[in-house]
Amino acid sequence: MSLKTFAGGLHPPDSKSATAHKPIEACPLPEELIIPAAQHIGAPADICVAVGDQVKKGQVIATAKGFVSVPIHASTSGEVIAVEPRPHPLGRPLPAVVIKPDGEDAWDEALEQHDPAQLVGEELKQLVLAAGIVGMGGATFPAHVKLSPPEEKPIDTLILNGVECEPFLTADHRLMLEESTRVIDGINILRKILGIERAVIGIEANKPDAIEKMTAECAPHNIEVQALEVKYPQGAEKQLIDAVTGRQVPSGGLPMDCGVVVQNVGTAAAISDAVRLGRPLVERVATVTGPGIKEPKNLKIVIGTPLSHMVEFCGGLEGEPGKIIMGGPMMGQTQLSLEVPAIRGTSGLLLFRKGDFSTRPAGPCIRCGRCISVCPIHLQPTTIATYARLNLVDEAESNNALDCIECGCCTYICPATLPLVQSIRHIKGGIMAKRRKS
Amino acid sequence: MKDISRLLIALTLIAAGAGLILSLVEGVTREPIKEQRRIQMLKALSAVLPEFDNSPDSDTVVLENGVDAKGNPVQVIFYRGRKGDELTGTAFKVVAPDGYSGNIEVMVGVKPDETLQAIEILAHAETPGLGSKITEPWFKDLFKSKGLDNADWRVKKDGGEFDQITGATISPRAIVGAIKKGLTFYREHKQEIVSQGAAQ
Amino acid sequence: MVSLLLILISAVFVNNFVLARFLGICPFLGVSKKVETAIGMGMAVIFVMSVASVVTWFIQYFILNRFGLEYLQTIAFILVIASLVQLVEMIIQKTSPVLYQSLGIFLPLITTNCAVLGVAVLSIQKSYSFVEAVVFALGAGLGFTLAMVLFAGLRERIDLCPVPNSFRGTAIALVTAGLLSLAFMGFAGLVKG
Amino acid sequence: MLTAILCLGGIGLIAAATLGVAAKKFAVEVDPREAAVLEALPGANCGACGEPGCSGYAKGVADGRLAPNLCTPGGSATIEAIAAILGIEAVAAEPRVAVVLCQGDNEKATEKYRYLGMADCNAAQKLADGPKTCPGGCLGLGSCAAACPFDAIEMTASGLAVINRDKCTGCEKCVSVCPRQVIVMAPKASTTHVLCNSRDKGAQVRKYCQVGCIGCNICKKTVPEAYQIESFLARVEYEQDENAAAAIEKCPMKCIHDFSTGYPEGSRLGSKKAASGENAAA
Amino acid sequence: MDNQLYLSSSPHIHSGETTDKVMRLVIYALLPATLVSIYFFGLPALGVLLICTLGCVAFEALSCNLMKREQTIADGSAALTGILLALNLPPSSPWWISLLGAAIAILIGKQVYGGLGYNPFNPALVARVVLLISFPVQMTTWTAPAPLGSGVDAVTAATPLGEIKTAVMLTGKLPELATSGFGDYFLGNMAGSLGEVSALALLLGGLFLLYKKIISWHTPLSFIGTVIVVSGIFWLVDPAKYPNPLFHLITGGLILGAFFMATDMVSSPVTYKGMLIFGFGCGLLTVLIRLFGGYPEGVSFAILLMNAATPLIDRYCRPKIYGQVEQKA
Amino acid sequence: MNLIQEFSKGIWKENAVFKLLLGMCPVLAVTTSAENGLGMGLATTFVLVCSNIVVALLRKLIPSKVRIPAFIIVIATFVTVVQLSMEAWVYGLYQALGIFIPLIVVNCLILGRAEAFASKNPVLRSVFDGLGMGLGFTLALFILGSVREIFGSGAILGFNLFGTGYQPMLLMILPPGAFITLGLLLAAMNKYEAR
Ligand SMILES: Cc1cc2nc3c(=O)[nH]c(=O)nc-3n(C[C@H](O)[C@H](O)[C@H](O)COP(=O)(O)O)c2cc1C
Ligand SMILES: Cc1cc2nc3c(=O)[nH]c(=O)nc-3n(C[C@H](O)[C@H](O)[C@H](O)COP(=O)(O)O)c2cc1C
Ligand SMILES: Cc1cc2nc3c(=O)[nH]c(=O)nc-3n(C[C@H](O)[C@H](O)[C@H](O)COP(=O)(O)O)c2cc1C
Ligand SMILES: Cc1cc2nc3c(=O)[nH]c(=O)nc-3n(C[C@H](O)[C@H](O)[C@H](O)CO)c2cc1C
Ligand code: SF4
Ligand code: SF4
Ligand code: SF4
Ligand code: SF4
Ligand code: FES
Repeated sequence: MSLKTFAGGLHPPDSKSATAHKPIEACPLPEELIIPAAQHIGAPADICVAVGDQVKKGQVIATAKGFVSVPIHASTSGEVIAVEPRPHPLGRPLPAVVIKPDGEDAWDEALEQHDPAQLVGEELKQLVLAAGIVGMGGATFPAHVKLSPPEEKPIDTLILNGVECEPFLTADHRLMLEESTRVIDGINILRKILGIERAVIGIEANKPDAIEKMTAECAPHNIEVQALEVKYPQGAEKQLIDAVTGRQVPSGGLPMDCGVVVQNVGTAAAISDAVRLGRPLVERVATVTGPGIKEPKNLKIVIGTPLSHMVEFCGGLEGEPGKIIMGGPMMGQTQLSLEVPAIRGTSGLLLFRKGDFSTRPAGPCIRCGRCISVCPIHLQPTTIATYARLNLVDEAESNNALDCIECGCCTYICPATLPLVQSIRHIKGGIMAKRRKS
Repeated sequence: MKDISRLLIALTLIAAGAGLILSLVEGVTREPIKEQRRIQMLKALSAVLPEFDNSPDSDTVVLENGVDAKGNPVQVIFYRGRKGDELTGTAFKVVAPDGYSGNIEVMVGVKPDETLQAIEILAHAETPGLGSKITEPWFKDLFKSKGLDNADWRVKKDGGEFDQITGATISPRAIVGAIKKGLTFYREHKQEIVSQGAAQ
Repeated sequence: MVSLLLILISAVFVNNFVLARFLGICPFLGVSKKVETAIGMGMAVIFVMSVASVVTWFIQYFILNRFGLEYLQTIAFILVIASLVQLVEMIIQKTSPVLYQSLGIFLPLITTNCAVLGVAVLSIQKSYSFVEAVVFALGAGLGFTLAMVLFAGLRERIDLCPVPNSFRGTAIALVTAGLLSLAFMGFAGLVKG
Repeated sequence: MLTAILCLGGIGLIAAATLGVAAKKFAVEVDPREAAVLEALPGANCGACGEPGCSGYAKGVADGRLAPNLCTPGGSATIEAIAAILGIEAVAAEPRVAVVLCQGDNEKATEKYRYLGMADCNAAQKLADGPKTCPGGCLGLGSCAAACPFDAIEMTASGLAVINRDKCTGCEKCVSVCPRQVIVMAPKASTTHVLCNSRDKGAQVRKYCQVGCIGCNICKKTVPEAYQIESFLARVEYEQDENAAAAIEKCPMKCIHDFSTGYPEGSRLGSKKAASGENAAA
Repeated sequence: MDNQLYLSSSPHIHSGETTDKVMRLVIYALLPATLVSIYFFGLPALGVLLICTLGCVAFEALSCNLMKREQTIADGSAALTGILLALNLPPSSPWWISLLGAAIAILIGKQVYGGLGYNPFNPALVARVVLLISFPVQMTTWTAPAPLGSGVDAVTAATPLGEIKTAVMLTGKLPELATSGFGDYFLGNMAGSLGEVSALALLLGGLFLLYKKIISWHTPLSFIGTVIVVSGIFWLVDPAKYPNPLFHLITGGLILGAFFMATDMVSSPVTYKGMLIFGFGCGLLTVLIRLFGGYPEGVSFAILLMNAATPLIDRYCRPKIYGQVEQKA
Repeated sequence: MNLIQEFSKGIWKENAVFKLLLGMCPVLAVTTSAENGLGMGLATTFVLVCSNIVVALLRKLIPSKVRIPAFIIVIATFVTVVQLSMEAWVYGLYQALGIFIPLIVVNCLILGRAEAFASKNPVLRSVFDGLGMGLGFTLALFILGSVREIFGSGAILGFNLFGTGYQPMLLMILPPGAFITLGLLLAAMNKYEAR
């Protein structure tokens, strides 16, 4: 079978061997859980508990505010010991509910189980919303929004993102191997909500075991499995759609503009739990890895677990940390300390020591064109970054800065070690500000 | 309509005034300019002709020498210098079409014995500092007393006897070739050139 | 035919009006900050040069030469060119706003562009025939446009460079024009004359 | 001679006639202001303004798209004339200059983390609110210097923006670009400033900055009318600051500074100023 | 306070390919050609190489000092410019020509624009052409190769291209050397600039660069391909007057230009399509100048002219971005 | 502004070449030697002063609609006078300056001064303005011409400076040299002024 892919992109060393073969381990509960109200794209949820309240696992502790928002749930049972700003992955203290676990980890009895066969699409979608399901692929976009395409945009294909093209991360890989039933069940629910038949799981060819397993198990459900060339950012929505369907999402548009909805495999698994067990999204799989960690592992963690706790469970630090990265090395965000909690979008924790990453100062662009040749959107990153440096908003806009998916390919390859993505992100902010003004 | 007529009058008057002034100035300068041009001509002629006491610029013979690229006949003017009644030399212009950049115009002066008195570069567009060295005296002096029979009309590089200019062989080569052609033409038509209208 | 082609090539490349003959430097330096503007200016120059060379050719051969008024060449030409440009500008402005936006706005600048007068005077000096004069004017205009557009491209790029303070602005533009003209030296000798 | 007069006069006549007729026939409505500006311009059509000819520039100025000071041949007279036509107000009554209210450079203030990336304060600010521990301090990456159209801001070697008060025209570009609001506009006549922008409590400030204002009230006690303290940060009352300088010596953190005596120690401008001062004396 | 934790924007890993590494690899790729030139032209060639390279580095250091900018000699680009400049000079160049060339390349060609990455024209070629135009005598005085140890004295000789140009001007016909001796030319046994001579050594270096992905094939291929096609057409029209494509290929600076100078990324287009156009323009201009121009060799001018067109090429060769087709439809 | 200032501003502060960048064509074209630069500069100055006088005299009489053509005629008249006189009395220079003599007409400097200054000021002021501007222009041409001649021919005003060992740098007297030299001169001036 020939492997499908997209134009552009590159091959960073995938560095997955440390954890690819390690089964998912459950990480024990920490002393205290820090559950921020802002864990998804869109408006942060409204906190609805107070200090001293006793909560059950899965109980709503913050309610959705607006359409593009989801509720947040307690991820274990215990006492609310604080409601205050706490360090957040975004880099500054933000409102959070701090729960002291009572050790029982008791689920909220009010949660109902459902049989998806008995429900219609709309009811299922409400369950997805109530369970606080957001995209687990990293963008944490509320899933019910994606599942509500307007009438005039018919959907014909559901793509499941099992690519996991980020180096180091193996969470989705392990999930597909170990929890394929939940994933497939989630896919079936998603198909029902969308009212479509066609579903494709895209998996990069560097996970042959996952491809094999999913192919075998999907066959009875009429779900296609598509092996994809190993190339970053194969897992990015637009590139995945291009590779699987040959369609391109229009510039400035959404996947539904070309009849596709993309969900991460983890999202599918979470949806299965939300419907069958009525369980909201309170835990996820994350890879803890990198040269700065003693025993890299794939963990099942509850939302709100401080990173330091995860590190401890993985044998502690190896040397002095130089960079604490939440997520993968290409798209992840650096953290100020290990005291921040893992949130719904935390697909991994990556620790680098000083020397494991480049601290080379940026030189001038030598116009080598590499950034252009690797950009999966076919932008000219160097041009946009130059305009960004000089704050030329209009020029950057006319060079399609807003189309950049911030995949990081350009920065990775740039011999001048220019912070291209950062510059582009910076000017994107400028463009948005300008648009808001006018 | 009024401002248009004002406009008309103003511009016409100014233009006419300019015409007036200019025609006056032209009147004043007409003779000096003619004189200048004549002096330029005579300067070139006296540089290449042996001593004379007539006005060679008015003692001329015009011959046709082939046609140019567009098919028009090419006229060669021969200026004759005399001392007393004696013909001391004939000057004419040769054009070297194969210079480094464009035509090189050379005035040559031929003694009655068909050897050169001297040459003068009238116009050229050769590279300053390179080909333009053809205007230097040492180069022009190379041609003194050279004739068809006493010289090998090629530059040294091509086996002849004329020094080339270092790094710029093309310009001398063009000149040597053109003068050789001119001398040949002179020899062929010597009779007409010397005798025609000799009476005046 | 071949000679016409040679006149054209010579005027565009070998003896480029701006880079080798130094005509029309003011607009070359002034209106070359953006490529679009440079293209517009170039088109306007091509147009005016062609028209002006036609008119001045007739004036020279049918009026000045006939009455022995060669010395009035400069004044007659410039008067005609200035009025012509103004006339064309007015007509275009009235009849085609679109054309005016893309071309007309450049016209006033052309009055004092010595390249236009230069073309007219040069084609008389070189005793070009009527057709040759027109081709020459066209070539001169094209050469002007070529130089101008290349230069505008370079300047747009230089605008983004951290040029040392003392070179900012005109100084670096002139150095760049020099290097452009250096490159054009490569055409030397391509056509003689 | 007559032919010359006739010919040239004739050409003149024809030219004038066609132009006159054409002007009537092809008359186009123009913005009167544009016409007035055009009138005020030298009409050299030299292109120095970057526009295609004077009329293009006149249009741009009348539309407000272009600044009125781009015509080099015209000089200041033209600029004034244009300003008069457009009714643009002359320079503001009281000249104001920008002041960077921070002295905490790399040596005197601590960093939260080491920043790697684009040399732009706004970009750095997006990473965990900037590398400087002090939430109000200058980040030293020079966004303001890059934005200043008059080259009035210099970055010191140790990472602090310093404003050249002679070059600053008070355009406020730097104020709008600084992510930390550490630049303020103040009357040029007011030379005494509290160079700190931290609203944290004194104890906290001491932890991260050697020259930060701790809100100890000493300055206010010394010159009560000239100082005002809000959220642990002293500010000079620019309306009544004649005696503000009297508190400089008293400030325990040495964060009050008088620019009339030169620039703060350690800034490049400071040394430059001193040098030219020597020249003046010699 | 000594804070060891770094924060930065993503991504957090890097390919490890850096500017100085790129420059270093190009210098390695030029080693065979420099060695061959030293073999054929001996000490004078070594002298030219040393003066140009050291000169460029020194002027780079000087200008950084003058402009109070960070020192940039470590990135290797100045040294590379120096080597390439040397390869573009005749072995007999006097020391002051080499030194002046280095100054022009670095100061006028590069630093006035802000240094590495900003110069619109190829600095080494700017210097070469300035020298060629300013000092045509010295710059067109060539020596015949006198291989090391052969004991032969250096004698002046003409380059094959120069010789055919003179011959065609003189006789309208090609001399014999245009149809024979190709083996010698290929190895570098002919008169010419240091780096013009050995097509073989240069090809080795060029292939190394291609293999290392420092350069892409687009520019060299379209450059050389265009030269072959265009010169081939002329050759077919009149083989007595126009040399055959192979001659064009292995004499003169074509290989050096196509692999090392037209590929200077700073002064050439950034997109593949742009590179193809760039190479085509270089090839066409090279042949036209060689066959009809005043100069026997046209590679330098062709590249400089296309350098001038580079901003325009870049402007009109923007890649079509992902998702833009549908939007229009 | 008194007359002296009117005169002196053109020499440096508002120098036509270095500051205003007007009339660039002759500046670049004829400065292959100091002598040519001087000649061109003086010719331009003459035309400038004369046209300033006439324009200042006529400024009240000329309707504004035909202002420009009228000024151009005035200028062209003086240019032709210069042209004819040079041909009559300084033939060598006439040949060296070539086509750039008639092109004085379109020198933006002259029309610019006529429009910007002479048409708004009385005669005497206009004379001083013209003189200042013209001499400033001449100075610039002379400087540029000298630099180019010194490096390009190793001579100044025809006197050989360096002896025969010196290799003149031909580029300087060719077109690229004109642009580059002026660019470098401007940069040097910027540097000087920024001190
Ligand atoms: C403001 C906004 C609105 C969106 N609306 C929709 C939507 O209506 N339907 C949909 O399928 N996806 C929608 N998306 C989700 C995006 O298509 C995409 O899945 C999400 O931004 C995460 O993608 P990423 O992880 O590739 O960045 C929206 C995203 C944003 C930011
Ligand atoms: C550069 C880039 C790489 C991505 N890689 C992956 C990936 O490997 N796996 C994945 O599930 N999502 C990845 N995403 C996110 C997807 O674009 C998309 O948001 C997600 O698959 C949508 O599913 P979700 O909403 O269920 O998370 C990536 C996004 C970007 C921009
Ligand atoms: C810029 C330049 C200008 C040149 N100008 C001339 C010239 O005017 N006349 C000339 O004969 N050769 C000129 N040449 C040299 C010719 O190209 C050719 O190399 C030379 O004439 C061959 O002569 P040689 O055998 O003495 O080297 C010029 C060369 C260059 C590079
Ligand atoms: C493939 C390649 C080719 C290069 N070619 C040249 C060249 O021809 N001339 C030159 O001066 N520098 C060259 N450089 C070096 C560098 O790009 C040059 O110094 C910059 O142009 C200076 O900004 C080259 C570099 C690379 C990587
Ligand atoms: S420009 Fe944006 S989309 Fe393109 S490679 Fe860079 S980060 Fe990725
Ligand atoms: S990869 Fe870096 S050096 Fe190369 S063109 Fe892009 S920004 Fe410039
Ligand atoms: S004053 Fe503001 S903009 Fe300027 S360097 Fe400091 S933080 Fe940045
Ligand atoms: S940006 Fe404006 S206000 Fe700020 S320092 Fe510069 S001139 Fe002054
Ligand atoms: S002098 Fe201004 S365009 Fe020539």
